[in-house]
Amino acid sequence: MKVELEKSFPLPAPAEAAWALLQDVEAVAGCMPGARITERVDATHYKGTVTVRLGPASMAFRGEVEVKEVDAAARALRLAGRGMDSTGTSGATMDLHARVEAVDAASCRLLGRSEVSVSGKAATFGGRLMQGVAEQVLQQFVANFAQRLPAVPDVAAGDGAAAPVPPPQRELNGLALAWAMLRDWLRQLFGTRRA
Amino acid sequence: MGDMSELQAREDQLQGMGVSLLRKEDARFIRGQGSYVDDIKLPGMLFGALVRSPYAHARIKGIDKSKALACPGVVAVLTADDLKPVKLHWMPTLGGDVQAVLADQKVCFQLQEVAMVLASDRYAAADGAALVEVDYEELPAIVDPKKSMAADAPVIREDIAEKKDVGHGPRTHPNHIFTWEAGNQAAADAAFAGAAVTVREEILNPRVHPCPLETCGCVASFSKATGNLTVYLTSQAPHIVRTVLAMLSGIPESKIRVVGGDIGGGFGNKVPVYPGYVVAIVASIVTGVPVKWIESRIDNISTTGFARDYHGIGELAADADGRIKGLRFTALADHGAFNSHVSATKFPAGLFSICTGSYAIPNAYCRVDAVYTNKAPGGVAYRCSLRVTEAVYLIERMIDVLAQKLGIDKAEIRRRNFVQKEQFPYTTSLGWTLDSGDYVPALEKVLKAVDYEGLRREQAEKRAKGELMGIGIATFTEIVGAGPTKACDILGIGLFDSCEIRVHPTGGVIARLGTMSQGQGHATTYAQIIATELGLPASDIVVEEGDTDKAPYGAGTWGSRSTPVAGAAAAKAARKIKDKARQIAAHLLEVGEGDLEWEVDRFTVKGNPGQAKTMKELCMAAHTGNLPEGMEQGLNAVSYYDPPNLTYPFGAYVCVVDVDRFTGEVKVRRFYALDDCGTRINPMIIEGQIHGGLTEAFAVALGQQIPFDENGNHLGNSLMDYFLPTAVETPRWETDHTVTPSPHHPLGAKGVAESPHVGGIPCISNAVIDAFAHLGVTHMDMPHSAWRVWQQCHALGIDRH
Amino acid sequence: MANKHVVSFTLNGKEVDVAVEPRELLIHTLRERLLHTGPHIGCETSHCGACTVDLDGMSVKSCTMLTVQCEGASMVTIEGLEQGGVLHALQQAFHEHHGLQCGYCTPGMITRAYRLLQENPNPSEEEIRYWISGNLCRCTGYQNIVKAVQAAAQKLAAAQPA
Amino acid sequence: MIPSAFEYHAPTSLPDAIALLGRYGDEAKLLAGGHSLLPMMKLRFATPAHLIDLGRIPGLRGISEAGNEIHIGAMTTENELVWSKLLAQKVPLLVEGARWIADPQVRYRGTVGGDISHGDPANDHPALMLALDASFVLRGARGERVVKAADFFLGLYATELQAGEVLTRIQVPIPPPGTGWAYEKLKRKIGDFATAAAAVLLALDGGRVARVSIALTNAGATPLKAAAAEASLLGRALDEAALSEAARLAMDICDPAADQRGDAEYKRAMAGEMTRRALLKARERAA
Repeated sequence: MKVELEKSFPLPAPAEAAWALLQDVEAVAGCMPGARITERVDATHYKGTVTVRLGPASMAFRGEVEVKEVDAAARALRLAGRGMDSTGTSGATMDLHARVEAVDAASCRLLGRSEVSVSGKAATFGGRLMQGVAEQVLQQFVANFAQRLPAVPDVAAGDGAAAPVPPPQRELNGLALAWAMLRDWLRQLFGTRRA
Repeated sequence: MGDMSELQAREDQLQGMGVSLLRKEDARFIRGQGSYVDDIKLPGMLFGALVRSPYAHARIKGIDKSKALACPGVVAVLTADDLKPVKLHWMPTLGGDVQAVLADQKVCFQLQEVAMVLASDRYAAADGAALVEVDYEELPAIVDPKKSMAADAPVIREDIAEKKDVGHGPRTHPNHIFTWEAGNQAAADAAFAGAAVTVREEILNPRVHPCPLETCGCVASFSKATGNLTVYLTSQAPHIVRTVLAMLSGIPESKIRVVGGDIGGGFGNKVPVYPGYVVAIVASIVTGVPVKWIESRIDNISTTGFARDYHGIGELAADADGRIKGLRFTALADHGAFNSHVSATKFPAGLFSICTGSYAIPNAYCRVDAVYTNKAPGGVAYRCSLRVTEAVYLIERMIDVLAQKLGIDKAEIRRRNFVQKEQFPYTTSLGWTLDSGDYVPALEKVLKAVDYEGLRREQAEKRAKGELMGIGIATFTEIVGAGPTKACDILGIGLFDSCEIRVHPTGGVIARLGTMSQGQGHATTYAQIIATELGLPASDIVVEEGDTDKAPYGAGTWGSRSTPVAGAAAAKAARKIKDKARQIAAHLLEVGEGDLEWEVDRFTVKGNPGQAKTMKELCMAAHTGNLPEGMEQGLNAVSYYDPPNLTYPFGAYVCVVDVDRFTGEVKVRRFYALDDCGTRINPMIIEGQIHGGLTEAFAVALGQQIPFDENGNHLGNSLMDYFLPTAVETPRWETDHTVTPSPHHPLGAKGVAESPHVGGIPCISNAVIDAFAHLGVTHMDMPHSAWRVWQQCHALGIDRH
Repeated sequence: MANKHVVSFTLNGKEVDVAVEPRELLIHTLRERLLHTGPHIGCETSHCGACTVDLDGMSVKSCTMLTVQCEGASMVTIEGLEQGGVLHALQQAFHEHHGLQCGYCTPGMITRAYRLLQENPNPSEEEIRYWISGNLCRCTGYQNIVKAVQAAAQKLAAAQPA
Repeated sequence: MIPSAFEYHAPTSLPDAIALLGRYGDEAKLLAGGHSLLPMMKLRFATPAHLIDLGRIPGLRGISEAGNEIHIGAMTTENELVWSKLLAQKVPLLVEGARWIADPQVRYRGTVGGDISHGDPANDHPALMLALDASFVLRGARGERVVKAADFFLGLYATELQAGEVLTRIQVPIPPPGTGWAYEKLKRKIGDFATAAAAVLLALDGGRVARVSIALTNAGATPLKAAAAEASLLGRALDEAALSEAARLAMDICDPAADQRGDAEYKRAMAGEMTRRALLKARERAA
């Protein structure tokens, strides 16, 4: 069961600042709803957990994240993650391409392309929910990411020096979903989404 | 005539063959006192829960049991490494392959068995199973059998990658299992070359599951003191299972006892030997206490005994009048990750070559290529003899396709091609000798009953109004009752069956057979056979099956073989007893045996009916000293019956459907089923079997399918998605019959329970497709769910208002 | 395990107490603690109805019910339908009309029909099919089950003092 | 299919239940009929540490008339809706809807409140309540608030119900006499969720649509109110053109998730078809 998403979001910050934050894997993970880095294996390998909540249901995935590529010139990076849920009945992999594109001195765009695929119970019973969930995860990721931007101390912090593990972000939960969904829903009402 | 009515009274008292005797087995079931495997509770019994793979194809890099072992109530965790020392991590399959009992270094299908957690109860076992940590490295999976033999296809079975042959001839690819063919290809090709008309269609029998209401399971109990192993398990073939267990474990077969108990439906799902059974048995041997393993519904649909997954191509060649001159059927068979489908050794594609059906087809050729995929193993016969549904579906669909191409009525084209009554026994161009049949009257009776002409007129009117109404016909011939040992064996064991009868002094009878009822009513049907043969009332005849310590060896109940094979054995054993009784009667009446004649329940002296010995009297006499010179006491006999041929029941079905072109919903308005299973032993039970078989046909034709995504993930393996119709969806069935006895069966009986499934599926499909015939549609694949049928309507643009 | 609750209810007229974990499902309590193995487990997702029991006048799927929810309840299972050695009209009718084959769905089916006939003593075929649609049968195709329920309804009606 | 362990609480008053919710927060789940939650727990998708059973709280069950509204206790079961004479008379749409929920056994246990607060767009009551313009009474530590169905469903399993709040009552305005109604539901079999379903209330005036309400089940992340379709019908006769336009506008707002019931295209088409059929049936029933 595979879901591919390609989205781009405006960010109220200079491209360099966004790019710096983007390279801080702990911080980036911190922006993932319900995700946190638990261990830094080396400069490009990390261990972490992701908890996805959907109404009464929740799944906790444990796994590894690898920084596949960092292209400073293009302000692009590629992250790959794989994990297994706490009951050993579902697996998940994620392949994320992210790029920061300058708009003007004070703002930029974050372009993300992600491919999430799940196996096992999550695919069998959660399959029909995946698209929706993935979109919400991404939207909330960006919201958190934007939130964090002003808080970036300085570009140096992003160069891979052992940054303190950030506090776990609030999980993807009903309320957060609600806002995003409400947005989609309104958009639907105005009929702008029909291709 | 008083004498006649007195004879009739005696006849009635026997409740023998031909009577709709109420079932003996009901008494416990209606009280909730059946004894199914999960009802069994033994002292100190542990419960086993299987840890299964979330991936369809992956390497196992490590298994960490520590957390599970720390879980309260957990006693042990078994993995392939624990089974290796006793060489039980792999097991032979009934298809000539081997199958991993617990995944050995890699998993080849989703939910494959990886470990078993043993705990004090099922709750602790479930907790433990959730705590076993398995490190997987996911591998690319093959789900589509058409991609299985691609040059760059990943090798699914590394364990046999080098093997040139896995029991059924040369392999051409690591994912290739076998290629099997029958008939004369050159002759068939020639018939096509010279034919006035030819038709070709790709026809899928999708992967489905028999899904009996009771899942599979077992309780294994090994006594370290005696070395005896007792296994209560859900098996349609307990004796075969005992033999497999002996081969596997090295325990003498005499020390293994397999007990079938009551089985909550089988339909083919309970023929194979499953990893869960074997691990539970090993666990009991290791721990010395009883171990219970019960499969969940999701695991049942996902991992045990699927059926079909036959990707067929049908071709017919005919003259301008629609007389078939040639047939070419091929199929790509998806056997999943292990070839564990149940087949007679010489027939890896089962009885697929019955695909010439009820028709006289001079030239035919068929071929089946079987491949491995990353899907569950199985390929069982779902309420049919192996691959007969696939074969009959092909021919019954293709003859409709031919009729459409030629513009000949679908009943008429069948009339033109039927094997005629006087041609029986008829040997088909694919080598089967049809024992008996009388197809024309059967079809005409059905067409008259449903007013076929009237239906076609109504259909024409509806079409004129843009409404979709379909009329489906199926005139099928089945092949059941495997089977002659010269042709059929499993693991070298011939497919005979057996019956042992003991008659007690007061006329009570106990009969034990090698078959295994799963709801077919054997205790009643066999008793009726013996009652008629012995002249003793069915009410005093007890039938036992399924306990290998008690019953004589038999191949079990599947492929409608119970009445054709074990039923014959019962008659044969009874006749041996009757012959001895005749000698005793002659001795007591001081006449020659030739002076006696049989009259319902007694031997009378010809010309002097007053002089007689009833069977009841002879039962007592057989236990006295007053016997013919040199005769031993007792009235016991055992018979092992090796049928000279299979039996070929047939039927004529008509189905009428209305299709909602806006939603795609199909409503079966009427279904009329005429079955001919030869001599009818218990009409009530036969009708019940036909209702059930038709309902399973309805489920397969309109909704059943096991769907996967491209990575081999199950997409519908619970009863939320897997279609088991309720009383609301299920149509009302009309049944009818003709009687054309089998010439070679001692009672003239054939099998029946599978005909309605085998014949019902193409009949319903034919009806659905017939609803679109006037729009040029020649075929639509099953299942005809609303969604799929709507797609057809949408493509034709007839779903618009 | 710790955290056990003592639950009391009446089962086929008898008072019973069981000490169970909160998560214990009613079907397991009935089958494994109270040895009432009439109700069966068929699907575990509340689709098949093999586990149907009668609880406070409702047909419920005991695989989707916690035993702790049953405090003070009054329960009837298939084992409770035979009274004083006399089969319930439904049990008799299922036998006489061949309304069962493998017998696995039978206890749930009969227990469900038992409640149906108390709510609607004279159901039509349509009503029977609709109101037993929470019980799956793989063997009979329902036709004889419907017959059996209708026959039992008539028998029960006839038994009522006019 | 065994749930993981949890603590069980059976409060006998609403305040106690709310207090427990407050105490255990995220760790707690409310148990009503259990036919949505228990299967999720048996699959171990839901693993609450605390289960708060609402079954022992008096006053959460029952159907009554209050002025121009029908009040339904959140713990009222589906079969109670099916059998309610009052509903049959005042809000027959709910009876028709409840009749096609799940199966008889599930309807004995399944509650209207559970069906609504689960936030699953595949459930039937959300769309039914949307069509009826019902309101939900939510009770929390800070007291009671009333939320319109139109404002309640926010997304997939996401509702306005805040942590610590309990849905206690549903308030359904009684449609004026003569209002036609219909719930048209396409499903694969008894016990299944809708492939698509449409709930319609319809009032005619001289053969023209005076008032109409259309809501769709399982056609998106939430139940959908087909506002544009409704608007298109006002003042018009229900002729083929009107029906087609309404169906098309209803389809426009659908964003169904593909599953074994069908792909998005089919489900969207069925939402249109169910809308059309519900409108026609409602017309037959309108005075």
